[in-house]
Amino acid sequence: MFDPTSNPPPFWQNGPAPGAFYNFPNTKSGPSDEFQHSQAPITTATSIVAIKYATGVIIAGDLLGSYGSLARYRNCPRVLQVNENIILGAGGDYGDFQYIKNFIEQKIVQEECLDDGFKLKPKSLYCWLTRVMYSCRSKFDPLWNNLVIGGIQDGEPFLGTVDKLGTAFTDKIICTGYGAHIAVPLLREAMEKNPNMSKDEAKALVEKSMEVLFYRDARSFPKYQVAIIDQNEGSVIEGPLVVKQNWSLAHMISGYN
Amino acid sequence: MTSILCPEIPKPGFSFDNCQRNATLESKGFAVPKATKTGTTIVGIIYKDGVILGADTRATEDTTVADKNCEKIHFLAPNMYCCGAGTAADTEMTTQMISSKLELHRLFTNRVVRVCTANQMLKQYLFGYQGYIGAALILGGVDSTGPHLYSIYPHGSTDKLPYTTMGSGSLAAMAIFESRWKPDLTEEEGIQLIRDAIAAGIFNDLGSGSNVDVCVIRKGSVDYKRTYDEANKKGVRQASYRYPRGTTKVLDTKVFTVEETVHQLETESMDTA
Amino acid sequence: MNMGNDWMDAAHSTGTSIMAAEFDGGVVIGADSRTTTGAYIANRVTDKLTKVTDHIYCCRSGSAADTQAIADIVSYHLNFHGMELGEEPPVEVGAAVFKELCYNYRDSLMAGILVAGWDKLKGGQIYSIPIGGMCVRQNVSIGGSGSSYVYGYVDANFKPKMSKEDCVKFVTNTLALAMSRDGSSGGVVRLGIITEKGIERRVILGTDLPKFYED
Amino acid sequence: MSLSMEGIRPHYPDYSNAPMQRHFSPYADNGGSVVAIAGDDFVVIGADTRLSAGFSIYTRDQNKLFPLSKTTVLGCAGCWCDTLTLTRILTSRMQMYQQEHNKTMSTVACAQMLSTMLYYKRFFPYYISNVLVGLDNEGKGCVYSYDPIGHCEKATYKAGGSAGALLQPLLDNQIGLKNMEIIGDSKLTIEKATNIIKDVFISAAERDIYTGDSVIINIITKEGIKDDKFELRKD
Amino acid sequence: MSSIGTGYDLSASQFSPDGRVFQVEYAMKAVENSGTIIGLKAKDGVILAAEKLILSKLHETGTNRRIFNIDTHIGMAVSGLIADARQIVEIARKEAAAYRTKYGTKIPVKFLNDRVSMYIHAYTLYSAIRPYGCSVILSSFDNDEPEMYTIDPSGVSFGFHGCATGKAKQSAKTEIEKLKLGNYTCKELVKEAAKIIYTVHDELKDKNFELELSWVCKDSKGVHEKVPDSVYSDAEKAAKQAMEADSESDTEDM
Amino acid sequence: MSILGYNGGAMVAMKGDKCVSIAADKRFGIQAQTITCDFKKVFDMGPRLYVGLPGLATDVQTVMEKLRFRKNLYELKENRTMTPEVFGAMLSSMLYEKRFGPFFVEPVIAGLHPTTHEPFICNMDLIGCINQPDDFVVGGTASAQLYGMCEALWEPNLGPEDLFETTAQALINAFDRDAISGWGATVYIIEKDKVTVRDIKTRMD
Repeated sequence: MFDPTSNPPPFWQNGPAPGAFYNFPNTKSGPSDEFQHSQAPITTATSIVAIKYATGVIIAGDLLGSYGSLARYRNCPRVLQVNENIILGAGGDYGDFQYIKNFIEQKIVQEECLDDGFKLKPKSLYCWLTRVMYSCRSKFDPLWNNLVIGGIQDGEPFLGTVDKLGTAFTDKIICTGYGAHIAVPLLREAMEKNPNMSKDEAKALVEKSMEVLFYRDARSFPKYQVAIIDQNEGSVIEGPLVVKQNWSLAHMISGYN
Repeated sequence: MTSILCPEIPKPGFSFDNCQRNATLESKGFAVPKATKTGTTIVGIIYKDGVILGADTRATEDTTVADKNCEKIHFLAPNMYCCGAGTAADTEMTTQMISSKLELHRLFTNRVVRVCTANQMLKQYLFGYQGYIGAALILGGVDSTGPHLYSIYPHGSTDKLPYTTMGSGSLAAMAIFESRWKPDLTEEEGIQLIRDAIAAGIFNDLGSGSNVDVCVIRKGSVDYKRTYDEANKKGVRQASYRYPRGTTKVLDTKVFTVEETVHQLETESMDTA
Repeated sequence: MNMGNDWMDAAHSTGTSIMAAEFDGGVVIGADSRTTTGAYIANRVTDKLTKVTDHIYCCRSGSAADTQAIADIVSYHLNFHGMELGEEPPVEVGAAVFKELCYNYRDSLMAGILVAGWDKLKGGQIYSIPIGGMCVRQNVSIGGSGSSYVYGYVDANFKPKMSKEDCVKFVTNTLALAMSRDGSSGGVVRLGIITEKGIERRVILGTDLPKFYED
Repeated sequence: MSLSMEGIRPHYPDYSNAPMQRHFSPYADNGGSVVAIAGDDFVVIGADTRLSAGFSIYTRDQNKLFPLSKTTVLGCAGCWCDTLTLTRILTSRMQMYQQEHNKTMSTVACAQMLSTMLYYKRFFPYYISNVLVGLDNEGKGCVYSYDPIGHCEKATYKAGGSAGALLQPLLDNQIGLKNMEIIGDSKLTIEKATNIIKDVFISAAERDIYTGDSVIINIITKEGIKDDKFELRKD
Repeated sequence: MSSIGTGYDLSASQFSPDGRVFQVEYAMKAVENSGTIIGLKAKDGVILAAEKLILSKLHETGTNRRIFNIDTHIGMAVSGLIADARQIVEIARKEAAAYRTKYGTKIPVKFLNDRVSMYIHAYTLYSAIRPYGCSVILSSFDNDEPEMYTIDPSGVSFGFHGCATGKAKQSAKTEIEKLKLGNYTCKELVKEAAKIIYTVHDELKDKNFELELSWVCKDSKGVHEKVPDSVYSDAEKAAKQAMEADSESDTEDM
Repeated sequence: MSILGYNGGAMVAMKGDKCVSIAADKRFGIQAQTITCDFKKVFDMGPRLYVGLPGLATDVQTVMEKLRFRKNLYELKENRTMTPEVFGAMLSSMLYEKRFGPFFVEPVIAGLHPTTHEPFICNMDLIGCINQPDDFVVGGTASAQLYGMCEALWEPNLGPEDLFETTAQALINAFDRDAISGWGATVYIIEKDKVTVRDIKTRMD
């Protein structure tokens, strides 16, 4: 009934071609049946920073939707609670994200309709999204997103990611976009020193990463949201939080020589 | 004595003799080979008493490691060093050439050359080649006006900063600086910060690897710590693969004996009259 | 091999918001502080206001390498010329030298420059030299990639003969607006107020920038 | 840096009016190497655990060995999204076989099936170097290697993946005993095979940027599959 | 039902000479054979209650439900042939999902009611198919507005304040009419609903039954759900007490 | 395929205990077609100095001539033997001079210092970036295979005899997995007092 991987029918199906009044069946005229695939992201969101700590998972993402280099939409939340067990963050094309969000929500409604006491688990969603993304890429019509799925399953925190090709993996630290280059080194270093981080330590670390990303990623924004899911405390979405900034460095520089 | 193969005195500067031939070959579908690149993480900071430079030691050719322990912090002048990223030959040759120019400049002016002079020489040289010389440099040094740190991009633009990173691991290293750098670090803190930044590049960027080189430049002294930290050790082999002699079938053996050639050079005292 | 990372092969560029405005007694120049390679911020505290002579400054936008080279060359020329004249060359002359370079090498340069300064002949002046190498005097001028977002604001709010502080406020507001909309601009606002007495430099940190509607 | 003169002109995204054409490639090279050695009554397979793309390490801890049955293991390196899909289909095919025939598919049959499955995607192939190992019907170790479109070759040892070219000659020499006039103790034991796998991975980690972090080794005998793990350099 | 079909009752696509469609009437008969369901609209929500008859001693409590979720904000109680009813539930869910995909918001229950009625009605028009042997009650609480509809096998649908179908529909309706529905909140009405189901249950004919209660109201934040366990047990207790009181008064009367 | 692989060829040099080795295959081909099996790629540049030039055959010979000329000129002018380091630097700057129109060779140098007899090996890319490690250097179309072999086989302080076996085995097994190199090989072992040149038996397919 609802196949997230199938293409929508061509726009203005069976309508008259431009300049024509009628469209008779079985006559080839007007736009061909070939479907033009979207090959580039339009309104984009930048990095997602996610980390798994001792008893839960944190996912953070800022609120900016960039249109090329224009900071066009400044209230685009992209971390969400899927259900009590799952949180999700997404970077990349915002339209594709909304599409994915919609069908995840629909999936949750379906599940609630069954009302059998079972709840979607993070690994299932992760696996399912991998299939969705792979199936879209195989049709050369990718969903241009990086998805980060966090949650609690069987009392254990879970963190996994899927990209637009359907490349999926799980790790203790997952960052997408520029975060993969800038935040990951910070998080890996901290994780190595302190493998069993508490929630507060993890939160402070994510906060620091968002600060550094704001300094160095030209598509970032100082307002962000954080989704936290914890074994003991359930899940919340915090924010919008504001990045703490330090610009005192600017006073030290004058000229380029 | 001039031959076609080699003129007696080669013309200075680049030679473009082969360009047309190579372009023809390329147009016939033979890809131009890739030169060794240093994927590289290079960094520099200003600390309380001077400048510290750092670099990893991996050089790559596509996805294979061409050199596991190459030297990326180049000597420019006794008070100045320069880290290089990009095409390995370009960084090597560019710094060598500027180094000799700086030495001439020192002899000419009879002063310790200032860092800004080196910066200006480098940027003008690189700008002249419009980015074709793929050298991204971090120049650090101490002169009469204090410590200075510059980053110089292949197209010839420069930035003067108290901390900077370059190369493919620059983002990883910059993340460390942005979270931990503060003004007036002590030497010990500075070296630690440099090490951490390079290590971030080594471990998170596949183009960077092997060891950490550090160079501390203070007023009047330089401490070049080659292989300051061996971030990664080669694994220990389980077995030795030494072959018993005679394993390889030899078809023909020729032995040339080499005589000890000793040149007796008479030392002549220089005519200083 | 670029491995798909734009920051590894895109050129160093000051995707910028720069601005200059005349006021009663001089000019205010201003710029953001972001230098980008692709979407990576290679320098977040760049100084894009470059001194040419004591009373002539330029705001640089475009390729960092090109504009720095131009500024260096012009600076050399004007200081040399100043020695020949025995006094500082007027702003108009400075602008002419910039234009000459930018026009003659228009096919190989990527530079949009605002030349601003003060001289005793014509007071505060601003010359805009965009890519292509034309040169025109303006009372207020903006440039760089961020400028497209604030032309309306400038037209609506600029008034000739403002007081110095009003003008500073106007420039700060304009740049803050441009920086908040343009991903290639950002960081701090650097200002220079050029009057008869020379230049007064100010920095407005990212945290102290005026706030506008954000949603 | 390419030495060619074209295309080096700087690109200024901020000042460009040209439309940005972003190319979509359905494949990614996620690196990784697989080495397998077969003996008389055992087979050993090892794969590194680094999953990477471009110059980034996605994760340092990704098992690339997929046990398909008690006597069959598949090692995959290459495009990870294809690997995930292929192995998933493969396991379900194994299960279907089990349920339809009430017996586990033999390694030999599995090898043939994999070849067919790969060739089925001849014109949109799975971009993976596969090495399938197991015990054959007589209990002898066997190694099958594949190209991305399903060409299958039976061997006693094989190296594949990003460091395949680096590793294969040493196996030729040490396991295949090629080019040697004097051959010492040629008996291949589990221990010797495991050690050689460890050594070749040490060599590969030195020179191939996509191989590193650690190696997971599976030793398959008639008793079942045994795991071993071995650390490599992390840079 | 005084006359029998005399040949006009073999197809849903045929009227009898006196203008009736017997197949549809038979379908309604099917509904009347099943357990009673009732729906009550309170000022802050809608209660659905079902008398689920238990035919086997081995029945597991909580299964074979007669009240379903259609979307988060919509519930459906069904009576009649349960297999037919499940089909209707499925159709309603698809409709709700399709609406959500297409318009991005929750489906208004009025619209859902129209769609489902049309669907059921379509099955009364053709000779090749038989009408659905079930009636359903749709409940929702959206935008602070309680709404309730019933649809019967003919495809006719009405909005109601209180309604009942199934075996004891008449007596249930009488009971409902005694209530001043507009005055109740959902919390209070749950007990009444339970009482009605207990009252109309015919212990002589059907031995066992299980009470099902659901609500969609302010307290449930507009979500259709089974009433919470505590509310359920309170309601059940109240109903049982009322039954006892009733039987006592009955004996007194005698 | 890059132009460096037009003619094929594999080369390796290793450091041993007071000795160095350099070895190369003997094939000369045009892409997949083999022309001869006695093509010389390693040239002596002094009594204890050898240079191997894998790459485009025409450039191999041109560069060799140029090198020999420059080296002779140096020795005539300076009246001293060229040390391997100087030779390397000379070759490097010669190649870098052609930065924008390079010769398609990736040289390998092996030798002993004329007076101290210190072993020296290095290789460089086609525009003269020197790489001077402590263990071994490789070049040519089978370089990936050679890297793998040498990383496993090389160990410090090999004597001339063992160094020969190691070098030879590394080379043979490596080029057996490369379609465009092989067809015989020559191994040079350079010691203080002698140079041993061995032709070794390999597969000829």
